[in-house]
Amino acid sequence: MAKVNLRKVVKKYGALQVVHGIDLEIDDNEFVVLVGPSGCGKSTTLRMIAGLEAISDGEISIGERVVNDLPPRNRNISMVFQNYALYPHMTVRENLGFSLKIAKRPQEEIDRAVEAAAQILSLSEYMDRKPGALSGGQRQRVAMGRAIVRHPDVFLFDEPLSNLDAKLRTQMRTEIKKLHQKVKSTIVYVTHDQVEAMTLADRIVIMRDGHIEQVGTPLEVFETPANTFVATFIGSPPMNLLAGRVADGEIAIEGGPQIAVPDPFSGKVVNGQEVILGFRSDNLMPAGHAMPMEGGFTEFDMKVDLSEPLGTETLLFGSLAGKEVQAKMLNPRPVSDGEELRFQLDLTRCHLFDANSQQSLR
Amino acid sequence: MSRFRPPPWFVLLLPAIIILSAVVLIPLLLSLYSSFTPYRLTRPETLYKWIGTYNYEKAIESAHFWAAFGRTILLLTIALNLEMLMGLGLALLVNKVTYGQRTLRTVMMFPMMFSPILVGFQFKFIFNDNVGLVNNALQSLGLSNVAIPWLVDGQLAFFSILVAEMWSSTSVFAILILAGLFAVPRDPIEAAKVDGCTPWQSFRHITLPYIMPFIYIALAIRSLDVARAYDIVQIMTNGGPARRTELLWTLIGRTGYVDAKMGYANAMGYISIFLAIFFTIYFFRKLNAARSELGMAG
Amino acid sequence: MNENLQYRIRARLLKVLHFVTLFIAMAIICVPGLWVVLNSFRPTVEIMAKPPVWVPGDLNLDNYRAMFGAVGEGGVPVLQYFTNSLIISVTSTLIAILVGMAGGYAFARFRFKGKASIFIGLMLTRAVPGVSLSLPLFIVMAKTGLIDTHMGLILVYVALNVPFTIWLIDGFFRQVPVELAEAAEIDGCTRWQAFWKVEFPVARAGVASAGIFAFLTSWNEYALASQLTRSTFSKTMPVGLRDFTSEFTINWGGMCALAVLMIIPALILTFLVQKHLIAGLTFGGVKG
Amino acid sequence: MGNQRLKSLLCATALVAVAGNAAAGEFDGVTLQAKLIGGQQYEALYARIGEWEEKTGAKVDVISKKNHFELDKEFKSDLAAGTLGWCVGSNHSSFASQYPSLYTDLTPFLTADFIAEYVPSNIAASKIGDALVMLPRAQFDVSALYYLKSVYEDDDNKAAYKAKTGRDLAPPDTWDEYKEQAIFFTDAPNFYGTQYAGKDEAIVGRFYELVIAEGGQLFNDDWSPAFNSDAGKRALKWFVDLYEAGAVPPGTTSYLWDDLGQGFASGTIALNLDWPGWAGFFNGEDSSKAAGNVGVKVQPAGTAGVRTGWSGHHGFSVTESCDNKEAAASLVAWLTNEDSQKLESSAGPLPTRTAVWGHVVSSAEGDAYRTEVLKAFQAAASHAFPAPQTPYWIEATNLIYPELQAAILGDKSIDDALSDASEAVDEMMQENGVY
Repeated sequence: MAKVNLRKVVKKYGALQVVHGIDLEIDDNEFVVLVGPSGCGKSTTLRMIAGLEAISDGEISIGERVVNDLPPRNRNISMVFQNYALYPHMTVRENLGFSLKIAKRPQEEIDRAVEAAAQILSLSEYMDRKPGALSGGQRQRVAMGRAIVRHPDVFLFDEPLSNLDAKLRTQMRTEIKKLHQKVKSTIVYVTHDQVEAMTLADRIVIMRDGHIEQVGTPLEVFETPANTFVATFIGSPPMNLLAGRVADGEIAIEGGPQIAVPDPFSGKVVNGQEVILGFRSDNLMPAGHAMPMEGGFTEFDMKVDLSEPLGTETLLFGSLAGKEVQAKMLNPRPVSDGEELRFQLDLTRCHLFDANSQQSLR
Repeated sequence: MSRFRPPPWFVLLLPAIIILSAVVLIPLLLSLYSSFTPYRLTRPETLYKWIGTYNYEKAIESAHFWAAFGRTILLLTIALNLEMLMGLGLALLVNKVTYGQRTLRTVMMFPMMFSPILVGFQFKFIFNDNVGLVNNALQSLGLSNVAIPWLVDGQLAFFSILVAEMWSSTSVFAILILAGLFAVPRDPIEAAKVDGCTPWQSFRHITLPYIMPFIYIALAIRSLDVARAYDIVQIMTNGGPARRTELLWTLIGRTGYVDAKMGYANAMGYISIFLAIFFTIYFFRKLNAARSELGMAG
Repeated sequence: MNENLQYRIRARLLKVLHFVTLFIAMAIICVPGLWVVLNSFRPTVEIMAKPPVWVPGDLNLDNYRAMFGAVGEGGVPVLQYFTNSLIISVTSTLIAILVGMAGGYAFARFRFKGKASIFIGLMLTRAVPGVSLSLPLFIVMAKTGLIDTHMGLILVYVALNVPFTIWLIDGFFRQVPVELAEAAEIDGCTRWQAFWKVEFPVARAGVASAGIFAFLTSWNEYALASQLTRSTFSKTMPVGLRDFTSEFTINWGGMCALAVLMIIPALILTFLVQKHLIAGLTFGGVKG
Repeated sequence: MGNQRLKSLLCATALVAVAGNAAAGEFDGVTLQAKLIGGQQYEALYARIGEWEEKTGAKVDVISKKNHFELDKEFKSDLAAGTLGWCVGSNHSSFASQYPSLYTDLTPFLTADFIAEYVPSNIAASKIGDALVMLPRAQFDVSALYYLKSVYEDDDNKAAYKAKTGRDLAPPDTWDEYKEQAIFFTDAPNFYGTQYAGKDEAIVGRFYELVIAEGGQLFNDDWSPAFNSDAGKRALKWFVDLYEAGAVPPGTTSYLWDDLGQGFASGTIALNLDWPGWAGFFNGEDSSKAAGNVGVKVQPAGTAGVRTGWSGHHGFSVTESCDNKEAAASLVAWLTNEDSQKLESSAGPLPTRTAVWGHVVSSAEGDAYRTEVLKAFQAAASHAFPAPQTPYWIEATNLIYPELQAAILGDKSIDDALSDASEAVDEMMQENGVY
């Protein structure tokens, strides 16, 4: 149980800098998810916390202890790897007990800890098999069990679910969440899957190109994305973004409708400013198939190019100002391709970004 | 028209089987036959005189033969183990290098370019007691003021041969084990580090089991090739002095070609073939065990 | 911070230690070899001098000049030996690889009775010591007129190398999924094309490493070559080394010069194949 | 039968001319295959093969050129495989008796006069029984004593030696004196009194000549071993004492001739019993540090008053299976005739023809060193005797030398070593049906 602090942490490979001085404070027992596209430096950051990569500059501390140069074994951490990294020549039992055996704990203690972990993860019937004889999900559980056994200060997860099929992934996600509740420990979790991030995290850290773009609770990052990158990365389908210019309290979408500047942004724009209007498909709905709009909204016509019925709702693909735009239809009825519908855009839930900095204008 | 059509695997193996029979099996049968005759190179007619197991009995009763036999096993055991350890060390050292590794690997294989016979001459001169490199160096550095008889003293001669043999063959181990190290996945090693292993512990518990198959492959290959040491020993000491470094191969070579007693030499040769076969099968077994340990059998 | 400093210092020290150990190891590997190279440029008096001459005072090409010189001036038909060695090693390596590829493919792709025993049996043919083989082999070769020909030695070296080649290549073909060839066949290849165009390229590294081992074995082999060659027509370089030994003397300087000539092509080849070599051994080795 | 005899008679008469001076076009279209000893010092002579080819119209095809040990191995393989299509082979008196069936008797192809031109003892050593199986070339080997002059001219040495023994310091004339001086000169590890070849046939040869010098014999007349005698023990003790006293380099038991030659040439060995072939090398500025400092003397004598003199010579032989023995014999005669021997001995080796000896001695006039060498070796040659002429000589040496080494290195006592060796040789001779 410990805090993890990253201060101005830099990672360079020769001349190539992959992590650009990030700052991050992770609280005791907090479940933090690092998320971002591949190559954003999230795994590197995790591996620096683990001590598997040396840091080039800055400082990392676990608990109150600076661990910059400490080897992994002295950091009291556990890690679950993407490929599980089970020891192929050891049985499940040996895999689970390995770290305790290395620490020269008495055998009974090892047995007890291993049994306990096996209980938690329902591994008891596979204890004498070797990893080669286990299924993907079972291996995943062994990998997690191995991490639990040590009672570490911090759990590190490096994309642990990416090798599982969709169904198993959902199931394991729940188990990890439960696990966190049971073992109450600091967890740093890396994934490129924003759904995983949203469902698991206490706080999400969104990274791009070695920088932290935004840190916040899942709802914060969803509802108030700091910039267009976060806006498109979090949430599915991604936020619609349309470029426009502010003119007299309205945003003129080039070759599209004029849309009033949404309330939260009204004092924050000046005439002639290049902006980007962002809204999620949940907030653009055909009239008659929409949620009741409480605040201001605007209406315009749009041709539907393609529709994807999902059952309770239908995803509609149209285009505005030459850009593809996604909308949702509640209580769906069949829509034929090319049909023109009247859409309502909920202005209270719109986002506005500066076109130059891409930062939110909120 | 029911013509026999051999299965495809047989057709594919046929060239190998034919060439090995022609070059190894037939000559071997010939020498097996001659081991039951008093065959003498200089008197071809002796090839047709059957004397049963006389040569074998003579070999089995010969103290010199068993001394050479024991010494050969001793040399093999020590050499193979030391070469394995040194090769392992070398591979680990090279594996850690990140820049210029390709060159280092080539350098590491340098001794493999040396024909064993050349290695023999080379170390014969290096260990020469009077003008040899080693004694010269020791004397020039003031570490010794006597001419150490490297190739004469029983233990030293054995040691010198061992050094030459190791110099020429450690590379084979190193390159095979290095290949093994390349094949070790990174994850389990990192997992071990995180699990609290010291570098030695992660080597001992993770890396080593992974490269064990490679080590056995190297041992098997080398045990197949050990007779190559014949050239080295023959040039360096030829079994002498006073039979102190006599190995099976030098004994057989001298009996067969210098004394011309081919029948007797072949009988001893057959006994030594069993030795080679034993070593080989032993390492193959170990190899398979190490593989199934990692779940790689089949 | 103190703890960190301690570990940082330890890491530095380990790095230095690694460098020093590596340097010493490489020195041990190189010195005896480079000593040969150095000696090839020195006159025998200086090599054999007592007290030793540590700083070479007289480096020259005399040994090389003599080696390439005419008969009677210490000349050795070294170009002829070189050509022989090259023809024999290259041809035998190529054939060994072809035969080994067929055999390896058979072991990797087909199931048949007694597979394991056949495999071990093939391997064991290599365990036969050259000494026990050389005379009967000589007799067989003499009876078939293969003595003192390139062909004779090529056959012997093919046999010597086939077991190991089969082993490595077998391991390699196992790495190539069966589906690959099947996919190629569905794409319109014949069985043969599927092999050459799909499976072979994937296994190329294995072939390369088997090749380099086979080449080095043939290039350096002495015991059998000395028995099966007679004249300059077929003598290989290791046998040629013996030209520098006569009843009473060893021309060590000259021997070193020839040795250098032997080492260089092998070294170049190894360097070129280096990358494949490691990959080849890696995959060839583990599974199988 | 009569026809056969007539034919050889005809050949013999034809060869009267051939022997010295081959007749033109005599062997047109004949190709002879030859296996010759290779090595720098033997090569010069082979240039004369071309001349013979021109004269006779025959062609010589050298199918193998190796050093003698390799050649020996090859001959044995040939006998085994029956690959005996070749005609002319290099031979050596110490090896010749191993292959009694390989080479033909040359007597029918040569005139008695021609044979008489060779040194008689060399001809005797070239025979197996009555068959003349080889003609000696100008490569006669017997050892004489090489020594460093400076060691004997050194005043400190002289005084110290006098004080120690009461005798004047001079190159030794007996083996006991030799041993004494060798121990006296030694200053290990930089300077040794002497050295000896310590393995293979070489040490047995040395032992053999010392046994003779001590008044003993290596073999009895029936070829049973005779060296386990007082003479044999004294002979072996000479080796053992030198080694124990550290008067020889400690590696001496692994030395062969090249090590000895290099050792003496390095100027760190005072006394060295060695072959004539080295004379030039030892005194060559390029090859030897002892150059200008080399003295040569007839080899010392043993307690029986007999000088050592184990000798051997190279020669050429004609195979029994040769299709064209006349041509082959002509070639062999050509390669060992007066001109050939003059050519070959001009580079240093000793001739085996009486006339050439005279020629060599007279041509060395004015060259003090060369004259000293020749005088010493002429004296040495007069005490020469060949290696025991049994086909089992080499095999016997392989049984004897490890025992000699064992005694020298202290693994066994002299008595044990000799009795073990004797027993092994006895068993080997019986097994081979010698007696």
